[in-house]
Amino acid sequence: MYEVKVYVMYKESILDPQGEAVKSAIHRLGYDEIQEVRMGKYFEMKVTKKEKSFIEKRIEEICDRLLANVTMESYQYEIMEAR
Amino acid sequence: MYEVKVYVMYKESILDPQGEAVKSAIHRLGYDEIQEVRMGKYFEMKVTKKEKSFIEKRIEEICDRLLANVTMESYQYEIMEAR
Amino acid sequence: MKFAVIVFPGSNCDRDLLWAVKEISKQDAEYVRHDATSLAGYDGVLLPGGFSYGDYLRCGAIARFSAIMPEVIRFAAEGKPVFGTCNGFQILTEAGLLPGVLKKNESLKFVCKTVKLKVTNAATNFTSQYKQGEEIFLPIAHGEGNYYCDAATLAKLKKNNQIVFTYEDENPNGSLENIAGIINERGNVLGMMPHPERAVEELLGSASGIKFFQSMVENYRKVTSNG
Amino acid sequence: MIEIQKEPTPMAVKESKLYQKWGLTDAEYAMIAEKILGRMPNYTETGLFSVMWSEHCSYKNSKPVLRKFPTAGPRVLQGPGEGAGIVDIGDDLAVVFKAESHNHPSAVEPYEGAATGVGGIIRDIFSMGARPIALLDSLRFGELDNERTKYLLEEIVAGISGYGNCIGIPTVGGEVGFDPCYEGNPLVNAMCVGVIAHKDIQKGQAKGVGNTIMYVGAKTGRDGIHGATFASEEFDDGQEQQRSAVQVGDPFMEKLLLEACLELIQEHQDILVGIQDMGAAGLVSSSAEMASKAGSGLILNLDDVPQRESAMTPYELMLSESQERMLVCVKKGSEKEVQDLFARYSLEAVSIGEVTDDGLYRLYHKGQEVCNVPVDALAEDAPIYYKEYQVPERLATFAKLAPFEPQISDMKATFLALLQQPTIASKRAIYETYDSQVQTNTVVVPGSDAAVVRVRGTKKALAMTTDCNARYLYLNPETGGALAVAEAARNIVASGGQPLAITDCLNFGSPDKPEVFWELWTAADGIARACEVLETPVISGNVSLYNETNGKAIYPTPMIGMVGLIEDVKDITTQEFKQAGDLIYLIGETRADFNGSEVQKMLLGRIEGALDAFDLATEKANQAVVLQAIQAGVIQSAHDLSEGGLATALAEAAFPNEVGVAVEVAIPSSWLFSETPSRFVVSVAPKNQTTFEKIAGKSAVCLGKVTNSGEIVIKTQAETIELETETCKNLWEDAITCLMK
Ligand SMILES: Nc1ncnc2c1ncn2[C@@H]1O[C@H](COP(=O)(O)OP(=O)(O)O)[C@@H](O)[C@H]1O
Ligand SMILES: [Mg+2]
Repeated sequence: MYEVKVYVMYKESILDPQGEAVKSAIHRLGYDEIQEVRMGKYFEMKVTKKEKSFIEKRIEEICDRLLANVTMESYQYEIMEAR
Repeated sequence: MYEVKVYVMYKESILDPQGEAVKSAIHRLGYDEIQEVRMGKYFEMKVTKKEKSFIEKRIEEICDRLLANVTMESYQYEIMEAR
Repeated sequence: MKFAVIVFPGSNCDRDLLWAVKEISKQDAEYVRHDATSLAGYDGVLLPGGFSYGDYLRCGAIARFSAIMPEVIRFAAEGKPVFGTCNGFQILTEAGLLPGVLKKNESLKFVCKTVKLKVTNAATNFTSQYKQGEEIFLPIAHGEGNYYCDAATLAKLKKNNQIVFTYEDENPNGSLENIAGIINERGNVLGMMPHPERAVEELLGSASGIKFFQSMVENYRKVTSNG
Repeated sequence: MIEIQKEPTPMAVKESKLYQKWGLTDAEYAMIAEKILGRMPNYTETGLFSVMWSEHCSYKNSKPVLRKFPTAGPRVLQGPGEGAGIVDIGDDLAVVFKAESHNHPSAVEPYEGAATGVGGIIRDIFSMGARPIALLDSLRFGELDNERTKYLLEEIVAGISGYGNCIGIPTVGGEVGFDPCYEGNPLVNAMCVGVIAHKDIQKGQAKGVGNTIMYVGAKTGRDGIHGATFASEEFDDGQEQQRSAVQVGDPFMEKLLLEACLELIQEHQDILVGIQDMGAAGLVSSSAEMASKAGSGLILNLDDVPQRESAMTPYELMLSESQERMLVCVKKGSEKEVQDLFARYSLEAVSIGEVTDDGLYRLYHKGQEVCNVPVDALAEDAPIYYKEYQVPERLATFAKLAPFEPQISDMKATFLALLQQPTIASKRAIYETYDSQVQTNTVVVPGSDAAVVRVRGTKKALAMTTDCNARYLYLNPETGGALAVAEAARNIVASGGQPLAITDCLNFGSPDKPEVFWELWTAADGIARACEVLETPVISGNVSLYNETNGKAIYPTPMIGMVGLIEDVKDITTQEFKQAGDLIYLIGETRADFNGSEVQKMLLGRIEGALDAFDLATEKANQAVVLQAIQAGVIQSAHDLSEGGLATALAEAAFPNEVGVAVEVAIPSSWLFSETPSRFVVSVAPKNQTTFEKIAGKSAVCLGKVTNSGEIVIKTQAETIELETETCKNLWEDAITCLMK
């Protein structure tokens, strides 16, 4: 089995009001060393073991079609062998 | 500067309706190899360079107090030197 | 004119739309389930507001893969009228029938109130009963109605007169250029965040949505009597 | 590898007194073992008894209190006892409503606690067969001067809007109050209103030997295990470990469940025997109640219960409070039909048991019988306690105090400050996050006295409100209880409605304290007295006790939810002044009633003193005048007077259209803030003056006029107070948002 992690974020050019709100809350709590915050979505998946390259292709498809709206979001993923 | 990544997820025992909805959607699209999906939050932060152990303590505090509701969520984080 | 009101799991303004076209505008209208695969016999398609699939991933992101959607896309490609309000608008953008995206409201909060809008293009098949520049009041109720598109898309929207409604006086969600509703280039697919179907009776505070549905019906009559 | 922990033997349960941890007393345990079973209950059985006999499920402490309430009336079709009460509204239609508290879960996890509270009350309504048409909420917080309270407010409101908006039921009204006593123990009460055709009315019953019990909705996890007993325990700052079994709401699932259940009820009457939601104490409470009500027995096969987590024990399966689940009893042989129906909503319906006629409640798990007890013992036979009560000491002190009279040197400044008190300030920032218009029936949205929702297909509409001024109850629970009902009725009447009936949430501290129990006992007397006079029976409700933090109880807070009938939508009335030139009348006498008032709280920093006697006959007469005048079509606006008195009411009526007001009142200035009950401000078009005055007689005094000056001008015996409407409005509207920053 694989464990797959996917991160979806607004593209850099797009304002991230949630991240901004979190940043101000962090500052209100006095943690001034935090300079920037961006907020996104995180998915953990368990995936049946098949050829790695196949899984990669499939995960990429899932991200493109469903998990991210590529007009405004970008994504990254990691595929790991599950222990 | 550091780059910090924080992942926040529901604890295992807790119902994750979002993850469930995404999983069914993935299955409807025919990606049957995806067995489980859990959905959480992801934060990327830029942090002023200070002693690593100090930053670690601070990030943990921020997670406990703000980013995660430890009643029902668990979190992980990574601290990296920014390139 | 016969309307199809598409019902996705989690739609919750489907009844309101049906009421508005059937009881108020006195047109034929039926629910069509998300898992149906045909729109044969319908002259217009309405995508209702609500929370399709709970809006658990992104608004409209899961609904756009419903079995009925390829048929909606085909219907639109034939030049027939397709209208989406609120969640319906979000589904249309996710499905690529309209450009841009709807982000979370700038306040990060859901907002429900009646807002002032300007009809910035009264020459469409959905707005021809309004006067150009007319100010109308329609309810909004959404958490993610903050319209966004890139500069090139915006330029195109402007050039083709595709911005149909804008918020006046106050921008309730942070949307780009106060955009409340847009139409596709061909002029047969319209999406908007406000709810015209919630404004069809004076008793409920406003009737300025009636002309919206009347416009659709009038233009359908014109097309069918000409052809 | 999963390690299966061995359950303690019956003997070990007894000897370790494990049952005590679950809330059963020694005497209760002895009663179960000796009188009911004639043997020691096993681990699972002990667990079932402990939740079923908790206050939350059995009302063992509050039953004697609830017996005081009038519950019958010519229109009542279903009183307390089922999922919700039902009142006839004519045309073969009825209104179904109930309120429920979710205080403890919301204190622990505010978003999910509030959300699941809304989800739970909605299930109570549609399980009766009614389509939910409206939600209301009643909230109490500590003062908005600390981060925790702000966080609680933000998250609780988000939870309510998150659930209600998603499922598509408009949240049309409610109330929010702030007092230090709620700081560690916020109150979250939600009310749901539904409409039903008489023929669709359901009962939660399981009868007919061999009929099938089916489970529908979400899978069972270890959510909220012991939530019911948890709700009956008071809070302690150190109670961190309770925080593991948080229930997460899934409004999308509930929307599917709602539509599927209504289809089953409306179109498959022939095969449906009974339906009930799984609320507190989940599967055990719903199934035991369904069987007990019908005098049947039940066999359940726990292996068939859909499960989200692995290795769940019978105890966990039965006590889990996973949300969005329903139990239905259907005719034997119709299982496939039910499965197909639910499948069309992407839901699974699973047969998990059958009805028997032996009155026994039997559970099987992995081939073993894990429970075999009389079903009535679980659902009916919990002991009833007649608690001791004693008048709280504070009342003796209060009785000795001279009545409070505010010393006000600057009326203008005091008034502006009062308008910004969070309890008085506009709640727009809150209710604007609720979808109040979905279903397109909401005629009066939040912001007026009661919300009004029309009934499609008729000329009728329903007015609804939630009310309770707990400060009055703190000073005098009996009078305060009556005042809460009267205020609710006043709001209904001001909106053009005839009050029909009430529901309630009795939020109190620990009944084990005689002083708290006395508050509950006498508050119920007051509520009962008002309900009798105003002819609004209690048709449903909920009790939430043990609302304490570190041993300190909240104010007695019996929230009253009321629904009224408006026969013709033309009678719908709102609180705002409409037109310059309209005459302004005050109905009801004004006295120096400052004890428990907002102005006392603001100036003294606390409330104290005694309450004046409250005359229900005057209340009823004044309400009758307003309703009669509305129905005669001679009233432009009507607003009841509550916190902040006459001055506040005039301002609130002037705000929406930003009109001016010019009035003269022959009272001392400070009396503008007096909170004498039974009063209304109404406006009347000049052409209707004579008709109105004839109806009102001596109960109404003309104070002056609505103007288009944009100024509120109030002349008292001593001075003239002048304020700009817009300035006042802005301060009033932004106050809560400012405090939240
Ligand atoms: N929590 C809330 N949810 C929805 N509406 C609310 C809430 N709190 C207050 N409101 C609305 O704000 C208006 C004023 O409320 P309130 O001051 O409690 O009125 P009243 O004193 O007449 O009972 C009402 O329309 C009420 O429904
Ligand atoms: Mg009122």
